[in-house]
Amino acid sequence: MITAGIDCGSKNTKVVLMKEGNILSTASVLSGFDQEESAEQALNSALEKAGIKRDEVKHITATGAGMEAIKFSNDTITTITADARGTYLLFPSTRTIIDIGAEEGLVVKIDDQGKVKDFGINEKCAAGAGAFIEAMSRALEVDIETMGELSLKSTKKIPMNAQCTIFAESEVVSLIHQKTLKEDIIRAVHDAIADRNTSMVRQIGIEKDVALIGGVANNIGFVDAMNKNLGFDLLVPKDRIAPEYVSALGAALIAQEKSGG
Amino acid sequence: MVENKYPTEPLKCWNKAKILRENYYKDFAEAHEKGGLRWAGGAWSFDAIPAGLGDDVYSLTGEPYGATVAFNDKLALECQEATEAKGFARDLCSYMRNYWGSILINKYAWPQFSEEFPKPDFIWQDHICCSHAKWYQVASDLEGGIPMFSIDVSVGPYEKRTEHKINYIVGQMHDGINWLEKVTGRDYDDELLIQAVKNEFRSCHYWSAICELNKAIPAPLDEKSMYSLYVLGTLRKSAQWAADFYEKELYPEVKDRVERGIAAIGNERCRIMTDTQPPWAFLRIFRYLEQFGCVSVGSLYTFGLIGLWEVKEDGTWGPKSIPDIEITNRDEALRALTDWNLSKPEWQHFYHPKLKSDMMIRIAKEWKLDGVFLHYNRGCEGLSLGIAENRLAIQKAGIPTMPFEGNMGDEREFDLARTMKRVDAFMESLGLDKLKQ
Amino acid sequence: MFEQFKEWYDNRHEYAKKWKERTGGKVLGTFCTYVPEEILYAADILPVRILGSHEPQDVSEPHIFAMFCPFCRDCLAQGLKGRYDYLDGITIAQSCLHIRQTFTSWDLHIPVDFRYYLPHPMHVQSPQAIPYLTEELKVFKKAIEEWTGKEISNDDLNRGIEIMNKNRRLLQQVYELRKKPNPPLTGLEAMLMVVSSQMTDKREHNKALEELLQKLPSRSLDESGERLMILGSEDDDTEFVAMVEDLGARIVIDEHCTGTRYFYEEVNTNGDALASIAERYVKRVPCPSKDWPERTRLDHIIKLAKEYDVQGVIVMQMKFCDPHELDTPAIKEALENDVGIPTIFLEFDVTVPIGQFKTRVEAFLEIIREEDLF
Amino acid sequence: MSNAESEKEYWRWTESRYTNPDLSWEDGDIISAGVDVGSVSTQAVIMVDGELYCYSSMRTGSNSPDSANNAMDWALEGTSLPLDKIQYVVGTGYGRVNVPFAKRAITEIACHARGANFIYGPEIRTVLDMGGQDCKAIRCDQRGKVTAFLMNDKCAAGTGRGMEVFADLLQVHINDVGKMSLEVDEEPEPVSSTCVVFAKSEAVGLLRKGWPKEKVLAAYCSAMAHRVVTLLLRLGIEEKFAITGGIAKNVGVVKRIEDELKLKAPEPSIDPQLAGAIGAALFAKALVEKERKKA
Repeated sequence: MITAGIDCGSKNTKVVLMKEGNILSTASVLSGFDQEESAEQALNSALEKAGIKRDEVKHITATGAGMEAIKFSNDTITTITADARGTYLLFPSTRTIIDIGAEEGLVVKIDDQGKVKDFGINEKCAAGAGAFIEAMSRALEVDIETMGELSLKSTKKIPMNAQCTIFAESEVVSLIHQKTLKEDIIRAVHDAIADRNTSMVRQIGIEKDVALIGGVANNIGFVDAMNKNLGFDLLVPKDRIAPEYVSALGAALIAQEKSGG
Repeated sequence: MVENKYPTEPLKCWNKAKILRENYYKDFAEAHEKGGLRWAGGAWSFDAIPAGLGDDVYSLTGEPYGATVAFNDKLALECQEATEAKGFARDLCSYMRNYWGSILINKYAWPQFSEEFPKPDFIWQDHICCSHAKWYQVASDLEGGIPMFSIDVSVGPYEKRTEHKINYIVGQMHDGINWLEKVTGRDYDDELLIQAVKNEFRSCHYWSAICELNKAIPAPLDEKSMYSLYVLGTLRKSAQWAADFYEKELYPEVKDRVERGIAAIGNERCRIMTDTQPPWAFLRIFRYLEQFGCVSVGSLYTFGLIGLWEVKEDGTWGPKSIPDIEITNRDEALRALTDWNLSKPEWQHFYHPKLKSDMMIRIAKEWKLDGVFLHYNRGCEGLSLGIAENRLAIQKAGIPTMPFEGNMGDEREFDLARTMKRVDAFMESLGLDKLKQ
Repeated sequence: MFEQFKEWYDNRHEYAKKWKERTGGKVLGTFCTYVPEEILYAADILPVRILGSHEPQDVSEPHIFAMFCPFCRDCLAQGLKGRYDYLDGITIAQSCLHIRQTFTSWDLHIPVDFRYYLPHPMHVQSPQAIPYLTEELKVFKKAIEEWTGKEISNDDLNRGIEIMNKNRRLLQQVYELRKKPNPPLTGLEAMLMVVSSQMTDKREHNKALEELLQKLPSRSLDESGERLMILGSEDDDTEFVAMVEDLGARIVIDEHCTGTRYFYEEVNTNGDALASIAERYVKRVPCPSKDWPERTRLDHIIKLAKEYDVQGVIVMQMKFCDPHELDTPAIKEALENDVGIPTIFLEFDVTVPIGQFKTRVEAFLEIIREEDLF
Repeated sequence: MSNAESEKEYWRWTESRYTNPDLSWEDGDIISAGVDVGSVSTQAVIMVDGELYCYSSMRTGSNSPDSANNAMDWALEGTSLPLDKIQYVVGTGYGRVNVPFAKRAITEIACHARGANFIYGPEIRTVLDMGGQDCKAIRCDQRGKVTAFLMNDKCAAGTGRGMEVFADLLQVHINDVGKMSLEVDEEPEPVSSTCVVFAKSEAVGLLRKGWPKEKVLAAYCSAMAHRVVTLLLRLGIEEKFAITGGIAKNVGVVKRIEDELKLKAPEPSIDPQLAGAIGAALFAKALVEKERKKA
């Protein structure tokens, strides 16, 4: 039986198609103003990749910030639960999940059954999230994809003071004025976000293993900063599925249960 | 539409409580017309003491007033921006900023009784939180000078009280009474004081007795309603009308609800408590909880701000017994009043979060709770003091917690949509989804 | 001339560890300047004031809600990171709510042998305050005696008082020199001097001060620029102070609890030692959390501004520090309207955006100077 | 901004330069210049005896000295004035210390007050400068000397940068944002979030609710206006009051500020974004005279 999980993020809409616990295909599109339309597009391209027809999909579960907008989904589930389910499938040893999306970071603690024990959400300030790195990549005129590897070249640790995403930009500009090496600035950016997120995780309490999911997990520079902060290595999805799809994966799994699969 | 598990019915004495509250603000506004006196101070001030000046002395307690302003979001914003324009920081106590704002824009939150903010004749405050005495120091500045007396009660936890600590407070009280006679030109009546002290004993005792009844399943009261009832104690705990209402009307009615199995929420299937003052402009969050069959049975805040408690023979928490003593003079009255107040649950965490964690864990067990909502309240540093440690301790005791940030009196710092999302996730983690309406 | 003080300031932890080895004595971490160090010196204990390190940190969040002041969180972070692992005990004298949490979280999570919360009157303007504090000091003294297993005699107390008083007297003498048209020391040097006195053995610090006072009067620095006062809660932000003085201004006086509020008054020994100590801590220039119903600190600030011939005042507001936030508007008004001294208000965090602050301070100095450009 | 979005640069305001046709530098006595290197824009202004001779206004690059050089070169372009004929250059703004040919740096606060005094006249007592990444409320005397000021650089709401982010989001050109925001029948509730990033997602939410762009812009402009008004109230407003900086050209924000204050800000005769550089150039002139006095 085939099910779909749709994660309507503030920036991207992601879809995962599953069949009996196996991932058939994934797809992602920029979240437009009409989220249902974006979800439709993402779903269709996932169907195309997997070479199956829409009516073969038995159950669709939506999650993420815009889940309410997806009228064609059978039901919805919060990101917290979706993350727990998706991550548990990938790494059953996980007890703490860190999910950093475009605008929001969250931590989920799960037990050995993958059940949610506790969670925390970093709200009110986007400085700890992906949007921060994007703003910085723009200020630095460095391509977002190359931020990660560049920062690993850095040999110097410099602190960032500004809390606000927009003002961190001006701090970055002043660092540039001071002729600071770009890789050092990028590292500082990563360290700043890593600090905010580690303190969010510590607030909930760290229990190993700890997994990192969400788009920002693709940024090796950030992962490195997190690892340094925590003093151990995070589990990051790569082979079976990319980290930004884990919430959608969780939704697809829940869709299977809901439809008795 | 799901069938309700339990019968529900509205509280009979609800309107009475509403009227008592309105009269309080009316009396303050009209005190001078009646030839009486007005004083302002905190909800924790020893209101039994000015009572000795006569029956025509009316008070305005700042915290409940600040909350009243918060209910009116337009007025609240006006007040807050007026204080900010004066150069006061936004992170200060939001009750205090609402109160100052009322002075600055000269608007009373009860325009039906007075358009203008009624200026008090004197300030009678106590001090345990950094903002207590300073609140009225500034208020006096803004009013162009009002005589002020404040009593420091921050002598340490109840369990560690000693003679010299009590002497320090009682000494200030005696000084305060002399001061009251001086600034009002009135003679002080110890009989009225003794009567007020006895009223306060009754108010605090019976409010706790009422909260204790909420141990029952289903809970006869939900916290949202309790807010409108406990408030009387924050207005004038030493008043005859407050004590009588709790002892003779509310307590019997709630007792009767328990006996007849009347529920606050018909579909109760999950019990929680909160912590610190709620974001007053957003009490609908409690209505939202009902969609999950979740009832908040109270909090250390609703139980222990006015209610006093003690451990009974069977080891459980019950209302603190009214002192079985003969009060014959001023000093005895003041000593009894001091000892009584020092046991206030909401005064203990000022010295160590552990004292609060223990009480909260006890409530969670005895009131049979499934979880605890912790309002990280940017509007009140006094009650948010140590809240992070409380969370760790409650978690450790195996009770799920849901922290959320907000502000009791400044809605700019509370995000309803995000908080509801949090609630969804928390309920999901408790295995509860919304009941089909 | 000030190298020794800087050395102490920079290597405070090494100093305390060496002190322990050298003397075999106990080191007690103190929170807030209301802790009566006289009694600690009487018991041959080294009091060290716990301060922050002005680095970003991610360890205090689980313990202290972020709406409380950055200083109290920075201090706790030092403990959680083990930087004070040599402490035998900690003690706090009751003042504001914020620093109290550092003490209680320390108590819960960082093992030390001795912990003492000293209740301290907030109503210092009440006649009841001195007798009450005297009683509390008796209990405190007893607790110390039980901990050290050594009785504290009256002579010990008087010795403790004299050590503290001497330090206060010497610091005062140095501060007197700051009244000169061109003070022989910078604000940064003064800060290092006073703050280091809170983390070293006062007897050693006194020696260093005596040597300093030999040379200092004859020392002459480049012409000082605008004479500034800094005021606020605790402040050991050397980076900021250096930045201000690099702009050509000179900080000539402070009203901080890491500065003058720490050492300004001596203990007047008349009769009972504990009562005399209590009197000093009740009558000292108060922390705003204890300055009510009258705002006695205002007059003191204006007195300092006049004595030190101040041209401008930097109000250094620790973010979220309510007691100070409750006084700031009154202070600004008193300085600007009553005595016509311009002020600038800056909000401080653990780390400061030095670039943004530089622009503000520069613009503030341009208000005071640059008449000839118009 | 995702790269896909940032390719369409709605935020990019038009750069400009100008030469005063009725002025020749040759018969001038004092030739002074001011260069304002802001975090978002850079202006170079050259004055002859305190009169505006020529200027340029362009976007700041990631390197201050270059930005200063480019602005100066462009300002002088088409004029016969060589750089070395300028007797004194004052640098101001974010990169003030990185202006190669400047003899001295003066803060943008002092320069904006002085510039506003030049643009709007000596009766200006309160200046609101809405810059790229901060917002300043300034009180000054009849000479344009600062007497007090307040700055908001904690949050980007109320800054040019914040407005640019919105122009991009709504795909409305930055120059049209203000006008468009006034095309609403009634004023909507201001956006609630102060964080630009969240204000953005709030705006997206409104668009999804089917709000037209102008209504969303109105909600943002009024939030921005309200924010700076609270800053002004904290400083205390004294008439007359004027606005400088890039946002001064945004009628949507300006009108809403005026409505909240019930005060009219005078129409600028010169591009108000030049105020900082003009002030700097006037200070440069004063510094030349000062040197002459000494000599």
